[in-house]
Amino acid sequence: MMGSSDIVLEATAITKSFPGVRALDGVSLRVRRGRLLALLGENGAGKSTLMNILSGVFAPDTGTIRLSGQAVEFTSTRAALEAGIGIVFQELNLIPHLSVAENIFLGREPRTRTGLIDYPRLNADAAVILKRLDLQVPPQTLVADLRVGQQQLVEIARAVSLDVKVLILDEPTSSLSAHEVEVLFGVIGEFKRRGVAIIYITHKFEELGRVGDDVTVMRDGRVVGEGTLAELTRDAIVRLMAGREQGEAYQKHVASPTDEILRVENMSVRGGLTGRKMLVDGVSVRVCRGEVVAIFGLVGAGRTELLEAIYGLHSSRTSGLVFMNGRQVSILAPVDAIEAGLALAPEDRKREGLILEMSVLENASLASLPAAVKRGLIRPRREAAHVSPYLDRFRVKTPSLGQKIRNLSGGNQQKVILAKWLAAQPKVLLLDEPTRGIDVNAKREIYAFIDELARSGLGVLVVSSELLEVLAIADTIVVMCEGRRTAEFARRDATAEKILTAALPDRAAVAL
Amino acid sequence: MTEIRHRINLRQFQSLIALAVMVLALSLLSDRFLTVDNGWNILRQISVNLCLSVGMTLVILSGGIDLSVGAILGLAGAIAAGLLKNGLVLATFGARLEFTVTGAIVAGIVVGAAAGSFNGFAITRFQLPPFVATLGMLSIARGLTMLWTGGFPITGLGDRFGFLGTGAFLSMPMPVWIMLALVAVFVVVTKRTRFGRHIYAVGGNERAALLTGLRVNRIKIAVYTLAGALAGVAGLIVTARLDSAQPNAGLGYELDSIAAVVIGGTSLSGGRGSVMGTVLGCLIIGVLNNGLFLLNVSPFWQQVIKGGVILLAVAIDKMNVRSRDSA
Amino acid sequence: MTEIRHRINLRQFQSLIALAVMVLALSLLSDRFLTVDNGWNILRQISVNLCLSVGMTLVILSGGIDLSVGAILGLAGAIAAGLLKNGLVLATFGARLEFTVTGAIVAGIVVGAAAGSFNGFAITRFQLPPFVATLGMLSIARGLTMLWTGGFPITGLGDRFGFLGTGAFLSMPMPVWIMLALVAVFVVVTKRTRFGRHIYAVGGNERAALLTGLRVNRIKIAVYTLAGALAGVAGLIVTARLDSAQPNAGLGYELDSIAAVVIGGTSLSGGRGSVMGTVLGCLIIGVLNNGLFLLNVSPFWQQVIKGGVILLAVAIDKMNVRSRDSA
Amino acid sequence: KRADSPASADKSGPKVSDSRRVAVVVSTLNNPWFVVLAETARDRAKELGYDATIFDSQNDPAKESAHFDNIISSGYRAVLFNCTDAKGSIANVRRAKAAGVPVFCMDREIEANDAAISQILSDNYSGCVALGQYFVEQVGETGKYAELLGIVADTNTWNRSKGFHSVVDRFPGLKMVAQQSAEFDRSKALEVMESILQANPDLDAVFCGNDAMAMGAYQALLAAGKASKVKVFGFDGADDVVKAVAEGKITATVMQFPKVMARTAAENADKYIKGVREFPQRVPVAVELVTRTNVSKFGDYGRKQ
Ligand SMILES: Nc1ncnc2c1ncn2[C@@H]1O[C@H](COP(=O)(O)OP(=O)(O)OP(=O)(O)O)[C@@H](O)[C@H]1O
Ligand SMILES: Nc1ncnc2c1ncn2[C@@H]1O[C@H](COP(=O)(O)OP(=O)(O)OP(=O)(O)O)[C@@H](O)[C@H]1O
Ligand SMILES: [Mg+2]
Ligand SMILES: [Mg+2]
Repeated sequence: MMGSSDIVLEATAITKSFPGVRALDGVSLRVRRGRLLALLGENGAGKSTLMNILSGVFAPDTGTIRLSGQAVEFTSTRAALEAGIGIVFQELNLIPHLSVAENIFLGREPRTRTGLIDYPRLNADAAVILKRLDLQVPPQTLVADLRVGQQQLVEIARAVSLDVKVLILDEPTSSLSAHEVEVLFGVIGEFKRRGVAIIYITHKFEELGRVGDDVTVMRDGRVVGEGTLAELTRDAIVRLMAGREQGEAYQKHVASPTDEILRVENMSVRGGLTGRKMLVDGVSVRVCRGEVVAIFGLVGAGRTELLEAIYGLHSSRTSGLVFMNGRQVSILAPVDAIEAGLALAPEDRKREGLILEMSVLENASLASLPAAVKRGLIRPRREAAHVSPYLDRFRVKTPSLGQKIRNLSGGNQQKVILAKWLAAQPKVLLLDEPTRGIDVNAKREIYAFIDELARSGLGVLVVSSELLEVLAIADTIVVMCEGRRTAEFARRDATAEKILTAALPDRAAVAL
Repeated sequence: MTEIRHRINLRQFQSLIALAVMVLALSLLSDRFLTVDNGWNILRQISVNLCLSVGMTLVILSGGIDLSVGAILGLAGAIAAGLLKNGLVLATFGARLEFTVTGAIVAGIVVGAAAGSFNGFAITRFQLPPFVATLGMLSIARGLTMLWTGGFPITGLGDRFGFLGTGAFLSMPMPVWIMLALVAVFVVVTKRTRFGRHIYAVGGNERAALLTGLRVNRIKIAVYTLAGALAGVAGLIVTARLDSAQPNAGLGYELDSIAAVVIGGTSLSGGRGSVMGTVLGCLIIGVLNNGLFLLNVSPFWQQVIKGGVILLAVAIDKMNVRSRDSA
Repeated sequence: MTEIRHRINLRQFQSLIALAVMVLALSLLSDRFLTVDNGWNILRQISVNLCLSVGMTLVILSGGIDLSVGAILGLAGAIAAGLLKNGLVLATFGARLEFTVTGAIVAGIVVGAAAGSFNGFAITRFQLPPFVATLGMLSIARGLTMLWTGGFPITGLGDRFGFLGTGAFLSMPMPVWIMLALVAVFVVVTKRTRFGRHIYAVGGNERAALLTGLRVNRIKIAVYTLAGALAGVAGLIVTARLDSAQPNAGLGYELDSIAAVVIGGTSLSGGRGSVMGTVLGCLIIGVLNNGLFLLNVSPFWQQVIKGGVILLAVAIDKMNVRSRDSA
Repeated sequence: KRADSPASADKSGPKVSDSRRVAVVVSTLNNPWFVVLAETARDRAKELGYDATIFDSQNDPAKESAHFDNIISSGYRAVLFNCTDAKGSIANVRRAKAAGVPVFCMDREIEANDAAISQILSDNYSGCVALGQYFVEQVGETGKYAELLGIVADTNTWNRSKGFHSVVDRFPGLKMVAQQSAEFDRSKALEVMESILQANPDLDAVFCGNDAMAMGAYQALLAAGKASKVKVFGFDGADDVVKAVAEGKITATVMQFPKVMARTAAENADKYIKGVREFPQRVPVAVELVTRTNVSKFGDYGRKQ
């Protein structure tokens, strides 16, 4: 063990309550110079809340924070930042209509002698950082025009540009591709060498081996285990997180699907600024009853666009045919898709999936309200009775059904969206990155659930950027690259190498 | 779960307290204030604004805004009055269509609904920002009213039509009946029907609503149409009360109505608020106006005081919410 | 990247096209339209609205709204005129403070800024929704104007003060100079200074701005203060032009100003838009008003046409954007 | 240097134009009385062979100012003018004069003698003096009354109020228990009156600054069952009020003669264009008290033919 002089940041006995929830209950945490502390825990364990307190977003109800031995009380993130604590939040915090460069240096823009912003320098400085992160967009691009993954990199770029003693990364890789994660780890390594302490929250253990040093595990607002990464095995961590013996390892039921439900033929989506670029280029996919089809690809491969096109979101610039149960259907808007038996759980849940002002119950029942209606009126008890089984099945962690969904942890929000769709009893589920930001146990639950759904006769079309996930859940794997379908594997033929080769564009293959 | 219920009620409770404080203060300052008669006065006086504001609540909940309600009020009133008085001359047939009172009332509401649905179409099909679309409609409806009336009031509409504004049933004034009925209907609609839930969803996150399969455009058109129809009803009440359709009726009412909605706690960014809140907002404004007149405050000071009280009422409200949130 | 730049420029280009079409149509319809004189007329006529609208643009960009600009315009004009004419009687000292023209001008702007910063405080410290806070201020400022003037205009302010409204320098009218100077300053402020970019940030995503360490409250207070000060400038121009401070000057200007901003493409939800867009918005409205007069359109029809043209202009604008998006 | 309209001001002397265009600039069209004024002026000018257009200033001197700019730069021959403000409009008239466009005021005066060619005026003040006298006659020398003011920022509001009070205030037994603004608006008047009645159920009379408010006040009294007890006084001579006076609903109003004023202004403009230069600066058009006894002589915004 190291001496206490190494401790940069120390939080002691922090408690924090929200109406109806005790999010943190006497949590203590120590972070050391030049080391990466991995903070692990199930969805809703209180990780983000703790980070919010360390970075000055909330004041703790009780407890103290010491920075380099000095007691500190932050009244704002600005104060925390000035003291040397930087954070990349779990949720994106960008200004959509400012440029990438402006977002990175927001509040710290370089100025010329006349007091105006020095744009050449701003853009040049940003370009340097973007290069370090291998994010290939011009610094002048508006953030609104970036995809989620790219936006997340911009957030990281902002943190990278800071001069901090402690850097907090709350699930920074949830929408990054493998290559981007690689780059990020390079940057983290650099930070560690410079003596910066890092707190790193993730649900992907696989990543930790490369960069992690220490581990703290939280459950239900308490710390339930600490140690170095070397001491703790993956199984031990998962046990600590769940507070129970780990369930059965996920075992996929092997399907031999025959009945086709959904067939997409030659789907193309025009797009880009000129409208000439093909975001999706002649992709065909087939999903059978009881089958899980996964679409794998690197970020920007056009998978989201494909799902959205099937769902009728881009009808004006889409060409291609959709068949349900062998009959062609015309899908011009999501309503048509839903009527045909499709359901889409989108990638960006805050922006596209949730009505943040509504309660958990209202969000969950939105797609299946008729079931709660009797003689023209919504009956609250019916409504609750209708959606509760689905929420319970996902073990959504919420103090009550009336809680605003805004106040749920990210993972739990995702579960509510899934519950919403299952309550609507679709025939084919389209899932775009369904386990982004979801903890291991919940992830396993979702896998098991996908499997169960498939067994009960649904077709599932999943988009995922996680190779292991794809290999675990899919019966059929379709690989996309730059808008085109490049390969298809049956489950037993698929290997990681084959899939990756198909997913990489030629030039990237050279770079790797 | 029960705790949540609790909190929501408390939230409205705050506006109620602001209202209660005002009522208390006024009762102490004027012995005329707390009388049955004056109660009816206040209710009658807020009835028009409340009609408009119920529709405005729907629009604002859905994430929009409607600047044309005052102008539609004027147009609907003028057309109903004109049809009742002069009928409709069908030049091509050389005939004149006579209108009964019921016919004129229906016509007024239909005109309002039509103007409203025009708003809805402009907003959904042509993607105009609601502010611009309804501002255009404001101008158009005002112009049409002037053209229809030639700038002169249409008066002498008869007792049967006047009953709508000045009559009483079971000793409750008709405008109050209409207002209470509308409030009751729209409280249920917003809280207990799919359509109501969908309005909140569209206002809360339009994209998510779309992805969940809501017919966002239809919902919006319906909301603006309802707001127009309610403005039509308000126009009928105003006209009936005055026994006269004034060409400039409803001038500036859009701001009064938005104010009532916002003071009632509905968020201008949509998805948050309630019809009951709007009722409280209208009552706060109505009681304040009535009180200032009862106390015979000079018209110059009235404006200053009114502004100050509104700021104060909402500020106290907010402070309570904040302190509870962080408690 | 060039593609994106491209798009931004194209976006403004659209409003420009709408404007150009209007100018072309009017030149064909009236030989009086495209004259130097008439050009100055239009510019002078939009100067007041543009002053207000530049401030309004800042407010709307920051995610707020300001309903009080018209009332502040009236108050600032009245106070400047009153001080210039009668000085300030300091009762306690038994003295009277005389004001020079410059002194009165400064006083007018300071009054505007003070009222604006009061708005800012109400919005940040007391968390009032901007709509409510500035609505309260509207009422208060109107009342104060009445109290200050007693309901009577203050006239006979002299040529030196009048120069601000009616004078010319290098054969360009003073109001046009002031307007151009303000536009130039605020284009630079919004595009090239930290403060300006931070306004966009606050309006685009307030929470993100706060978490990134921007002093959101300060920025908001500054924005409302500027809007108030600009309303003060507008009040001085109006007063100087009429050689008279009217107690009801600026009535209803808030809607005109918001309309110009929105027609100019600035989003009411904040974070998106530009001062140059607002200039175009003001020009579109100004040219339209001017054109309708030149064409002898009857006032009743004017309203209908004006509403229709605004709908059309923005709809065409939108359609172009959409078709390019989906092409 | 004063050069408001640079190009035209540089040319010395008035622009000579052969157009036949005449402008009618009216303070507001939101009140039928002004619609009558404006439309009569326009129609008379048309009869005289001109091309006449109505401009609506919407009670805003700044909008009025914009109208004048447009009128001056597009070569109108004359302006028939109903100003928004006695003082605030002077600058506009002077500007027109400098550019050689003659201005003829109707109904409302501007407080300058050297700007307009002539002013055909309705005397609000003395009309209300007469009304005040009749008020005392009818109500008696003791009693309680309320006053409904027009738009408080409007000069005519105060001219009327002052004329009225110059008489009534001499009788200490007449007590004004409420003075409120109903903004010249019928429906506001109805509401304000309801509240005033609440505070003062024993009211004897109400004086209203215009006829729209008188009708609104009457409506409130009717609803409260006090129409026969409380005497209502208006001002303007609007058609429905003249009728109401005949029916005994409203005690009295003051007839202003918008049509007479409008026609005279149009005719004067015609004469001016034809070369006549001698006009009296102010031509008062007498206003007349309309009561139940003489009401049969009035109608249609003037005296019956
Ligand atoms: N603002 C809030 N109001 C009410 N409850 C909240 C609020 N923020 C968080 N919570 C609750 O606090 C608990 C902890 O949430 P937190 O976001 O810290 O979890 P987390 O460990 O980060 O989960 P995840 O891995 O899903 O991000 C949850 O039960 C959540 O519902
Ligand atoms: N709104 C947009 N405007 C312009 N281009 C876009 C937009 N959205 C996506 N694109 C482009 O379309 C292509 C496909 O994007 P898409 O989001 O479908 O990829 P993806 O495979 O789902 O990646 P991710 O894992 O990030 O979701 C990318 O090249 C992206 O740059
Ligand atoms: Mg979290
Ligand atoms: Mg995607």
